[in-house]
Amino acid sequence: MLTRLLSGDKPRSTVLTVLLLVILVALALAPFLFPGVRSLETAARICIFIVLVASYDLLLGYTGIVSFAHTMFFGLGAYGVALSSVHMGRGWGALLTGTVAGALAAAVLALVIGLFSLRVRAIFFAMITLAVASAVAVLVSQLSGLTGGEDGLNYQIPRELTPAFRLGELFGVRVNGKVLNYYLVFGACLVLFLLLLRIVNSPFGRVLQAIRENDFRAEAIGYRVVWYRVTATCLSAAVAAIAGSLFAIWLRYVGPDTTLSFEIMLDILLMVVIGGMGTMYGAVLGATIFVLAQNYLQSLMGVASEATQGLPLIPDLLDPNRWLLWLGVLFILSVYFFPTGIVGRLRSGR
Amino acid sequence: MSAAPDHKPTFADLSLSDRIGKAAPYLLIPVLVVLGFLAIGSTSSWLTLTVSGLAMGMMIFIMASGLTLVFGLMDIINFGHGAFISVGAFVGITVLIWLGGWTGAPSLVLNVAAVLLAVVAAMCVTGALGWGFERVIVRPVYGAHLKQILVTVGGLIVIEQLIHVVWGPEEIFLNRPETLKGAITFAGAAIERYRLLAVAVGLVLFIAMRLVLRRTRIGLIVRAGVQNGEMVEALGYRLRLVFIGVFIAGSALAGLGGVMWGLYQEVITAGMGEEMMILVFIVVIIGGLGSVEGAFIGALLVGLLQNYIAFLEPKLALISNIGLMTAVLMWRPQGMMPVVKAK
Amino acid sequence: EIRIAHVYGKTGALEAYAEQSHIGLMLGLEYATGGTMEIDGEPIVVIEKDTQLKPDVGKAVLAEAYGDDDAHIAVGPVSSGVALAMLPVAEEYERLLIVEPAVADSITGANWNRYIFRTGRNSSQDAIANAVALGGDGVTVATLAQDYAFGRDGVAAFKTALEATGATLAHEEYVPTDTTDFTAAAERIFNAMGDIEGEKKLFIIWAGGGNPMSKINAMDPSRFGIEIATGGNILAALTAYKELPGMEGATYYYYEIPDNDVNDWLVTEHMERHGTPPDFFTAGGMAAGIAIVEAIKKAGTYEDTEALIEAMEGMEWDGPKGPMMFRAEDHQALQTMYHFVTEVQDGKDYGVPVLVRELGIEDMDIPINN
Amino acid sequence: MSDPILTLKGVHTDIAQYHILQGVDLEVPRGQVTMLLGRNGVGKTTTLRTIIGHWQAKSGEIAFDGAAITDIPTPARARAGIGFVPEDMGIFTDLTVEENMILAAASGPLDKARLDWIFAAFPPLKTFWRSEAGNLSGGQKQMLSIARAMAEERKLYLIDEPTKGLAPAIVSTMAGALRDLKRQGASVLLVEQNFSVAKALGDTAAVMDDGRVVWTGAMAELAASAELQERLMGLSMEAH
Amino acid sequence: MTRTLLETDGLTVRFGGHVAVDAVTCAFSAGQLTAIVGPNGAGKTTYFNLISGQIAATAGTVRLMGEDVTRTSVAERCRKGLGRAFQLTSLFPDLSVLENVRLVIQAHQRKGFGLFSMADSHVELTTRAMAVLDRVRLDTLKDQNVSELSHGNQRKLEVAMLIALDPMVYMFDEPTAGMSVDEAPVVLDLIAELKHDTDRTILLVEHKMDVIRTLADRIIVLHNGALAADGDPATVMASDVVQEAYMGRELTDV
Ligand SMILES: Nc1ncnc2c1ncn2[C@@H]1O[C@H](COP(=O)(O)OP(=O)(O)OP(=O)(O)O)[C@@H](O)[C@H]1O
Ligand SMILES: Nc1ncnc2c1ncn2[C@@H]1O[C@H](COP(=O)(O)OP(=O)(O)OP(=O)(O)O)[C@@H](O)[C@H]1O
Ligand SMILES: [Mg+2]
Ligand SMILES: [Mg+2]
Repeated sequence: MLTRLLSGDKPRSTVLTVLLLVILVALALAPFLFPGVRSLETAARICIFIVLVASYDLLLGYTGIVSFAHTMFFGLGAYGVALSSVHMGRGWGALLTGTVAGALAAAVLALVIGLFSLRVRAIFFAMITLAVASAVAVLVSQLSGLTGGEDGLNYQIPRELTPAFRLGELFGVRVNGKVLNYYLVFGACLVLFLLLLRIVNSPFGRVLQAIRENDFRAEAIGYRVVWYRVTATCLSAAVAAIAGSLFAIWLRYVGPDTTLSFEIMLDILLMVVIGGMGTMYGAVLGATIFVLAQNYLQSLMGVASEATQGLPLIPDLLDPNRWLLWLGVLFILSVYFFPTGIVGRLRSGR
Repeated sequence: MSAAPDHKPTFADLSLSDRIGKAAPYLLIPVLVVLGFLAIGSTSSWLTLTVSGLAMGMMIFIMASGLTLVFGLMDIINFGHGAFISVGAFVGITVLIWLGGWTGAPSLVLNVAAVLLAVVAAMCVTGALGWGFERVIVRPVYGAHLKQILVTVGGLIVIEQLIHVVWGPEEIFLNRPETLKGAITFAGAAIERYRLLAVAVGLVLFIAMRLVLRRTRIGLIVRAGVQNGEMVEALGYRLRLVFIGVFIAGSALAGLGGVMWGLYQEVITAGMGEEMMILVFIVVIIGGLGSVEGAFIGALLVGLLQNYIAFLEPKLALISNIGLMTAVLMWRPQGMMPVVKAK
Repeated sequence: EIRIAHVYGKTGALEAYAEQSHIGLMLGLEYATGGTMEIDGEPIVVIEKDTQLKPDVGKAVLAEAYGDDDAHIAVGPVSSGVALAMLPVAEEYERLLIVEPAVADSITGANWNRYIFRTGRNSSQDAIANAVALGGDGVTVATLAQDYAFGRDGVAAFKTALEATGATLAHEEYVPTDTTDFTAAAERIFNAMGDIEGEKKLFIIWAGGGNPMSKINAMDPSRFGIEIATGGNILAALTAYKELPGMEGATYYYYEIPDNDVNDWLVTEHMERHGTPPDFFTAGGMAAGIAIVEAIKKAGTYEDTEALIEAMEGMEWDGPKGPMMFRAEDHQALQTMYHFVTEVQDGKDYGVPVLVRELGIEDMDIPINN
Repeated sequence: MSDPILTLKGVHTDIAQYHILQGVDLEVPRGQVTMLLGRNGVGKTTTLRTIIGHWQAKSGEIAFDGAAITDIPTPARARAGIGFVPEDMGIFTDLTVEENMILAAASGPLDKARLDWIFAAFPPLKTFWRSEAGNLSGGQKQMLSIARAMAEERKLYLIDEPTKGLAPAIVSTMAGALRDLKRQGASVLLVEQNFSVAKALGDTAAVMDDGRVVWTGAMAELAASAELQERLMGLSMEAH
Repeated sequence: MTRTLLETDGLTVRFGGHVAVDAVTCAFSAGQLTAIVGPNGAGKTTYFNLISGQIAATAGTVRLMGEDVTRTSVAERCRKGLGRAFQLTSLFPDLSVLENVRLVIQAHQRKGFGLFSMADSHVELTTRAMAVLDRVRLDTLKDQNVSELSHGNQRKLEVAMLIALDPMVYMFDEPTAGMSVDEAPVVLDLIAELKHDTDRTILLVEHKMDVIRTLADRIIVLHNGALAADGDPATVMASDVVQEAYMGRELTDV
């Protein structure tokens, strides 16, 4: 049963199993284990990024396609929900319409880009996605009447999902709409993740790996490589869009900086690589660690800086305002120490 | 030893289109200039736009030249290049501010000498930085593009932050040396003096790079080394040294680009290089990886097209570069005159 | 204890502005409490939160400030995009958010809610002040702005106010936000303005890097009799003004201009503690700090948000920029602006804005848009 | 007899976690062609790669021309006078044939006379001198790989399965070229699966099995003894 | 007469000015093993590439079982029954030996787009793959990563993948190059076995004369891209073109 749920792709390392379980439990019980606005925010973000990163890994790790447009798909989903909520008014119907429309739009756009450019070299696809993504970003900023431009959109979601909706107390924690919202995000993400896990372990997933390894031979044994690549791109885009919709539902705000920026694209890349490319579990670890670092590095540094007060230079470097410096160092070190990602490291037992 | 039996494959004549194909990229620039003239109509505007577009192209080329070596030839996606541009600008501008006496004097000789000193200082610092960068950051990830993107972005962030630590978070505004200010006007067209300097520097650099890459084996060693480093070593070359050398050269050129760009912008920020990275990548890619000529033509095309389009239809200026890239890649997926095949 | 959260982009591209803003806020609190940092015996605690210039982070840390840290009043942020994302949070937690120095009109316009006050100027105020400063009968103006909502709104506000002065707007030029080469834009403007008779001005509305002024000036607009004009800026950016002596515009602050006690105190203290004169955003931060203390004193409470809102609507107070007032309708602070002309002065390596005339609150007609 | 040009003593090599060479002892006499034979996967290629330095020997000693080279890097080994033709040919596919050859002559410009000699053995290289090496046919690539090693005078040539994919006519000119090398005083260590080539060219032979050299002796002796062949390489008469 | 499975008609390709395959017209019928010989660079591999679709013809047609496939893609031709092994080994390096073969069988059975089933639940694929590995004696290495195989074993796997594909037209490009003297017979025996199936046709590029002598029913000679000779082995081998251009002198004569 469990094997079927995991599609036969077991963690294959005790430490990894333990880590995954810890993450699962922590996320599942986050509202009760870590009460507080900040921690719930972090937990939801982890859930969403796990799915986003996993969907990117389907493309990058499994199919060997480098795309810089993943945030664009993410954004499509987010703007889908935002626009439908703005125009249809607050309601569940708006959320559903927005999500479905966003996912469809993402898949169609991916189809077009893919058919257009996946026949040629990898770098061509990478550059085209970069071009399309920046064109979309420009468009969003230009169509400010519709999209709110640089400023983004604020909108309302069903009351049941906001803190105003109170349900009483459980284990000493006030359960409100926000908690419900969290569980919506968590549940959807869990399902999406398991779905992705199944896809990569299906016959289709194996073909993707073959294509990654040697597309020339894959074609020669009868796989129509372009179709597979395009399908993978569409799937990955649709899942990213759904992740975007969840993000929009959670945040109740979308803007270019939160969904479309190149910075997020780099974050996704880093999460994939830290976690380990070509394994879905890598996405879980990568996203969790990175989001935690992003959220708590600064506070941590504040503490460290206090603690080292009096020493020369060190408190300056540990100044919370220099957290980006350490994030950069983290980028470098993680690639250094986890060349095959954390999962690769754990699996090889070293 | 016996001679092998004769073997004479059949050769037919090359078709005309094959022959034109080789020269086509060179023709693009005159074609574009003529099209620009037809579309713009006013001679003085056209002249202003063309000269300043070419000069802008030269500045872009100066910044891209280092990347042609590092990304085009060595196949390293180095986002740190952006940080080197910034560092180059900061070092160069600092030197220029020290030499306030020279830059403030209305003497071309003193002004250019000050700029030269600034350039030398910037290139030394960025070259040294490049050396450290290669040793610490890039070396473990040769051949792995994604990891290169990540570590070098890490490096980029770190260097930018260090710029903040050293020079403070404020942007630095400056004034150009006296004789490089203002414009020369003739035939109703105004051409900034500084752009003329940029044209000179760009041309010298272009010729120098072509000579070095044509006359020495370095280009060959690097290209071969990227494909099969083991074999290059088995032929007796110390590939590591060559790679480090080329990387340092690329970084130093980024420093040069930084000084030139900083002087053009007259305001420098830690993020200024990063902002140019996409454009610079586009130039190298449409030029064709590893090709100095390609990057040169690509940069000029970008410069000209940007100006023409911004004049004719400002709305489209936003996507002129991206449109150019897409068009070139549809025409030649490997870029205009690739030396190295893209993967 | 009174908990004030300063939620602003400490890290990221606008780090320099953020630092000024924080110094200003602290000085404002200090000044208004007479150095005690207490109001009626209650100590003030300032909590700092970093938005990293990201709207989603801004939202999260503001919620954290209200929810986890139980802040009574929040101040910030630097960037308009972040500010807009933060507005609903204030509403959700029913706590005050004093926006400083984000400028987007819609903060106190379309996206406003009643928990939002703004001590900073909005972009209409800037544009209108400049229109009032530049306009006049027989003057022809062209604008150069960035091609996005901020730039277009600014020009629209500028245009309306300009027409009231009798001047005409001959040409609007928009260029992409990241433009570095202004040759084409300048050519277009020259072509549009070249044949017009009379006084000709080119007004530049620009946010962020790019420095279009020097570049256009290098193309010698005086050939066509065109003068460049623009608003005020931070001290560092005034370096670029040095090449343009005689240039006119309107600004909300330059430390030598406002003539009042608060500013005198600010300049002295700032010189003493930091060795430099106070800048654009220092003044803004200080105005916010003073407003908070005044409001709490006036309301007599810091916990009852409703009482605070009531106290603040229509409240008048003195800041370093001069007298200020929260308009009751949209909670936007109205303030004095200054028409300046640039001068090159010995010992200053930047172009110094020198006061031409003060534009009082009543001189500018700032529309209410919420 | 003079001292051997190359000696391996108890060389062990690991590839990742696998222990591939398990104590190789081997001598290559000066001025001779030494055949390195054995079944697929016994470690012949690994031995050559260890000699040139592409795999680092974990223990043991490698001496070349009287000096230990165990710990020096590959380029230094090459410059000491070792030429290498790898099993996968190691062609620089993006470069032209000419550029491949220019690189092969590491110490100076290409020698005209030597080039003519190479062209005589491998005429297609002349025909396709300016073509991209990646577009050559399989056999032509093999020729280029050998030609590269011969572009300069070397003391020792390590050649891994040079005849695979070569037409018989070229095999014989190649054999001639190797004899020329020998005549010039060079030594050759040659891995070869084609037994008739081995028979025709080899002076001495070493047979490997399971990461060790299990037999050494004169090539003639091995060629003459069906029993030896059967025992060492699983060669049966009828397969041949 | 037996059925013609594959025909080429005036098949030509030019690279720039170089005519690598020059108007080759030839038919291959079921139950036959045709050896293609010729000097290096004669155009044998290029001829294969044209047939299997890796490169596009400048002129001429390729017909597979009567159907014109000149414009169809590589994958399409493969699905129609054209199987190809490569001269320069082309495998999926980071996957296991078993997975390499299993992917071929999965392609053959058109199961590639199974999105929601578990790959490992398709037991029949594994069983068949193991059977093929058994035949080439790679079964003991089934879990090895392909990149870790020695050259000889990679060559064997290359052949195994073609056999797993079970095509109507087999095309082998120097299958035994680099295989040791004791291993080559395993592969050659396999090819001999394939000949028993009289529905299929086999094309074999090979430089080893003894192999050709034992296996071929027919030999065609390519020289400078053109068809220089075609006929039964004895006649062709004796012809002048072959002797001169191809064989040179026997090694032992030198
Ligand atoms: N990169 C590698 N990683 C792991 N194992 C390897 C690697 N390369 C080779 N091996 C293993 O080392 C052993 C020896 O390989 P080697 O290539 O030296 O054999 P060989 O004698 O040259 O065989 P062949 O005649 O087939 O070329 C083989 O068992 C092979 O599987
Ligand atoms: N893509 C290509 N571009 C240019 N020339 C090519 C290309 N492919 C092959 N050639 C040329 O075509 C000729 C025929 O090559 P091919 O690979 O068919 O030879 P072959 O008969 O298989 O030889 P071998 O026995 O050496 O494998 C060669 O001279 C080669 O250089
Ligand atoms: Mg071998
Ligand atoms: Mg061939």
